Amino acid sequence: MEQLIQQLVNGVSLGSIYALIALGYTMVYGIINLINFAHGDIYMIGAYIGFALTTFLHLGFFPALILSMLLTSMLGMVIEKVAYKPIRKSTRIAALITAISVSLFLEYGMMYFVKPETRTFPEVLPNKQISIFNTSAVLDIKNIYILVVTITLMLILQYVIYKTKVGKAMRAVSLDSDAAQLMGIDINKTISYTFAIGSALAGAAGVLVGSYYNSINPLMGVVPGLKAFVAAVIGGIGVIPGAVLGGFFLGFTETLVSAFGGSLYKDAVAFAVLILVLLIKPKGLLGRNIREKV
Amino acid sequence: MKLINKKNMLGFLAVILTYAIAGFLIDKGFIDSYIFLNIVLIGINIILAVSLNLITGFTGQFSLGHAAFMSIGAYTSGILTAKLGLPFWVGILGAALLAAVAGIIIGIPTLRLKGDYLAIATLGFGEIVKIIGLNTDYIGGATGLNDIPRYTTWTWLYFCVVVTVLLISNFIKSYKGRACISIGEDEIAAEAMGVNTTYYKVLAFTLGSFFAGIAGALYANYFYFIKPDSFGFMKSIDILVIVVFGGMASIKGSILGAVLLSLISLFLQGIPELRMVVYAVILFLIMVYRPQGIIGKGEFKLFKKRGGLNANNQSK
Amino acid sequence: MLELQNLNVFYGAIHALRDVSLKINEGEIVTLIGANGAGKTTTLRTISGIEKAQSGKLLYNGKELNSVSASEIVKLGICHVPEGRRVFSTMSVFENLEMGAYTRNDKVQIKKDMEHVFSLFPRLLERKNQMAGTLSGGEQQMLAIGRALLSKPKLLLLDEPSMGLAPLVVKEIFSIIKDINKDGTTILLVEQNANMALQCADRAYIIKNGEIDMEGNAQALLNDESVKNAYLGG
Amino acid sequence: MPIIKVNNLSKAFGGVKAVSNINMSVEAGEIAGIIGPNGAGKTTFFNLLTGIYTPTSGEVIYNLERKISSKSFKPYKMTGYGVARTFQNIRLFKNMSVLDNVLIGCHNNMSYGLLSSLLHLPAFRRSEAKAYDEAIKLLDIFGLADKKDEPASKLPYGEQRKVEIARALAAKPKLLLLDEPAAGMNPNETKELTKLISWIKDEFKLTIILIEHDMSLVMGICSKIFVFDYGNLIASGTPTEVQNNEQVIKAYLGGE
Repeated sequence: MEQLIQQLVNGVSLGSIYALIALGYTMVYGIINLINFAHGDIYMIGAYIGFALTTFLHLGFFPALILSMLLTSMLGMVIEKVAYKPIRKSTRIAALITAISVSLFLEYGMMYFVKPETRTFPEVLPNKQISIFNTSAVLDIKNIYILVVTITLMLILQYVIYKTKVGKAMRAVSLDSDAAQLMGIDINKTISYTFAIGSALAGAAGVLVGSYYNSINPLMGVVPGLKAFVAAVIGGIGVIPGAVLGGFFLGFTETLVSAFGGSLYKDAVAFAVLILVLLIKPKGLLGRNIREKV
Repeated sequence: MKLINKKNMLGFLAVILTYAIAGFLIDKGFIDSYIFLNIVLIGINIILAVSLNLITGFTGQFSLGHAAFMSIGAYTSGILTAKLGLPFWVGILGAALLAAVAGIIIGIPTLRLKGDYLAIATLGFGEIVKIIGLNTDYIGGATGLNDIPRYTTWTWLYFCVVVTVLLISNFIKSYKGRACISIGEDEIAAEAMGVNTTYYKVLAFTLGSFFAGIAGALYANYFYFIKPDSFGFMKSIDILVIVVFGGMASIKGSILGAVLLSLISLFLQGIPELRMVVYAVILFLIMVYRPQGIIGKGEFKLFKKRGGLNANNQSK
Repeated sequence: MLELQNLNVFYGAIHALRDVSLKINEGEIVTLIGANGAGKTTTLRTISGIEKAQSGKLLYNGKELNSVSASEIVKLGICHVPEGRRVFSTMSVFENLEMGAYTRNDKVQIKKDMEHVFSLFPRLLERKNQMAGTLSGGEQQMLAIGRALLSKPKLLLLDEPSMGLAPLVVKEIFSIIKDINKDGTTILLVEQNANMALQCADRAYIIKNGEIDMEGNAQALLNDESVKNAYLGG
Repeated sequence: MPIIKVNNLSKAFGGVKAVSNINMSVEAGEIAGIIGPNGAGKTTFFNLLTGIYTPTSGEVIYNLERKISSKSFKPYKMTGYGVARTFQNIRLFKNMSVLDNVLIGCHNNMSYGLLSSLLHLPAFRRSEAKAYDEAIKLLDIFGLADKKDEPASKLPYGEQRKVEIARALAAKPKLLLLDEPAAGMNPNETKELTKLISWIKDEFKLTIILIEHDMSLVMGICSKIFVFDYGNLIASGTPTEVQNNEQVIKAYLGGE
């Protein structure tokens, strides 16, 4: 029982991280139909920026978080302009391989600059633990930070997407880019904004993970990147609430599997759940089915 | 329609001659073991690329899990030859059959999915296979399977490559192969002409996996040692890159692509720190400047413009 | 107001428009009719900047539009209501209309124009907060036109507004088109329903296999025997 | 004896009825035309006849002796039931040669095993040679034999339409469904096509149902016409009957 509660607490944090990364995946897919494999690496770079800011400039958690989000959002826009814009009209396979090449470039380019070894993230969050209901299960203050930051960011995102002009343009472009263009919406700018927002969320996730687990390395983005992507697909890729749902769903599933002694297989379970969901609902839990017109 | 004519007679002679000359050079030591190792890698990559081309290039089914079938083949042959001491031909055949069975098992449910979704499901399948490998003690878990006898000789390699290329080329020219190509071109029209698309997709998947299994066996029985990580997501991507680089739905392209990309990665070994960075840049340049591949035929279904975005019409 | 001079457009190898020339004067309703695949939609897409012409000139009030981006063209006062309506299905009716005013910043005037659109299409007001995808075909067409009106177009391009609609609804839409024209908006109407289009228009062009086949006064074409046979169903 | 019978057929998409309560039948050897404004449900109706959509209610029956009902329809089974079709927006296999396109039409009439496919055994050669001859014969009829090795996408529009019809005929259907065969053709091509359609009907002993906008084609060769509007069948009968039907004039010809 205590084990279970503990794992649920961990599940919330893990789910938050997945959800934040998954949001970026989903937004980018929604707008340009591209599986942006480099997204997990933006998260990694976000963590490194956070690391540099806190270690060398001795910034606190929040300034580091915000600066890191700013820088990753710029990185996201640059990647879109340099790498994805030239292939926007090409085929799915070419686009996918391009995304993978960007991912490799970021991973190994970063490795060249910061060296492959794991770095220790400074303790920027208060290290305090609270016992839950007088059991041995503990709630780390960090868990609360993660949850609060995640929820705040999601609320802001919700506001941006549904209430602002830019957000509405993003939705319009992802629903029907041709029609959006006819309304005078500048598609290139809108896509840039989408990358910026998605990348900022990934950057935030990077800083959160760095300060939670205290260790970062240049390949740290690969597995969470894939998992967040799985989460986005489970929720219904291109659907924003789907990414959040998928992220938490995957976070809980993984921690529960670990709780019942299957930690070695937890990654396999994530993928098995993915395949299962796709078989039952081919467009994800909240995705809409669109039939090809004959 | 004749089996033997002038053209394939010449081809036949060329195949025999290449085999004899290379065999002679290896025997006499003109081709040293380092060069031979690279020849083995090229051969294996040809089999993998041609077999994936059947699935992705011809039949239009986007797979990101081809390395998983290779790994099933590698472990099967490894177990059969190392643990059970059986001869190599049993290892190869077992590897191919088991990989084919895996192809059917994963094919039947997932082939209902299309495009990116299928790609993701096959990626997931590949990861599952890898994780199971990592956690199975009988085959060495994460440390891998050791002491596999080195049976892969020039003869075996050459034979397997030729058989793979020949059989898949033949298949493509049969009515079953035509049905597969028609699915890749237009699934709805193919169905309307009486093609049972599910059956042919599974068939292509199974055949492709069969040959990937053979590639796995050759790999295991050349390198003594295999571990699950060698057959991960990146390996699947490497194979896909060869297919796209060579040209979708072109067998010649896959062969050429396998040779060229193997050579590129050979040269990149000279700059170990920046190897992957340069590789990434090369990939990117290929995708931007030659997305149809070396021998590209034109717009295939997976080569179709992506959904509804006409954005960069306006960018000059 | 708008002039196309020897416009050529290709889709890959397909020569979709061949030396198309046409003219629209301020205040007119001009219709472009022709069979499926004749190049009607391509003509509109080229005017609104989604397709680019390989050769020829596209002049709007004397200004060349060939290299102007689609979003700039909207700002210049040309708005295109696409074939098949293309409303943003999971956005509300109100949000769809807001998207129409995307290029504008004059909030007060937008509000007034919004009210004007609601007065033209009272049914949209009733369904203001409904998802656009749940509207009927006719309502979606009204929304698509209303959305375009909110960009304050001087020239409105309409692509098959009658498509898939019941005769009564078609009548309603066409009478609104006439009203919009009376309010001072010039209209280029692409239609397959040649009869309806010719009755509503001042002048007409007939396009066939990417070439302008005939042009003239709409009433005259309506009575032309060859046009009757080919497009009016004999 | 009717070759096809449609009973109370309806299809709804998310509550919107695209086709509602259609009752009709077509006699063997007839050419029937379906007309109606864009979006009247004609193509949806074709998709119901070919198993692409399953009916919301009602059924379609082919071959009244064997009673093949729409309950057992699957798109890939239709050629086996003797029904082949073309598509409104031409769905050829673009990168395949003209010949290969037609050979795909022969798909159902070919059978040899996987081993023959892989090793090109005698069964392969026999079956392929036979199919090749049939395909060439069809291409000859359409005057396309000299273009057999060209990729289908390289052909002009009118010829692509013909290849699509040849491909459908290769499946040896009894009932041929043509979805706007004259779309995008000029009047001369249409005239030629009209002749061709009635010729192949006799030559191949077919029943043909076609959707068409071009009145000259429909009125010229159809013995029976069905008029769709807003998902309903509003009239049916001979060309003259339909042309004089008040309701039809109102709905289809735009009304006065």
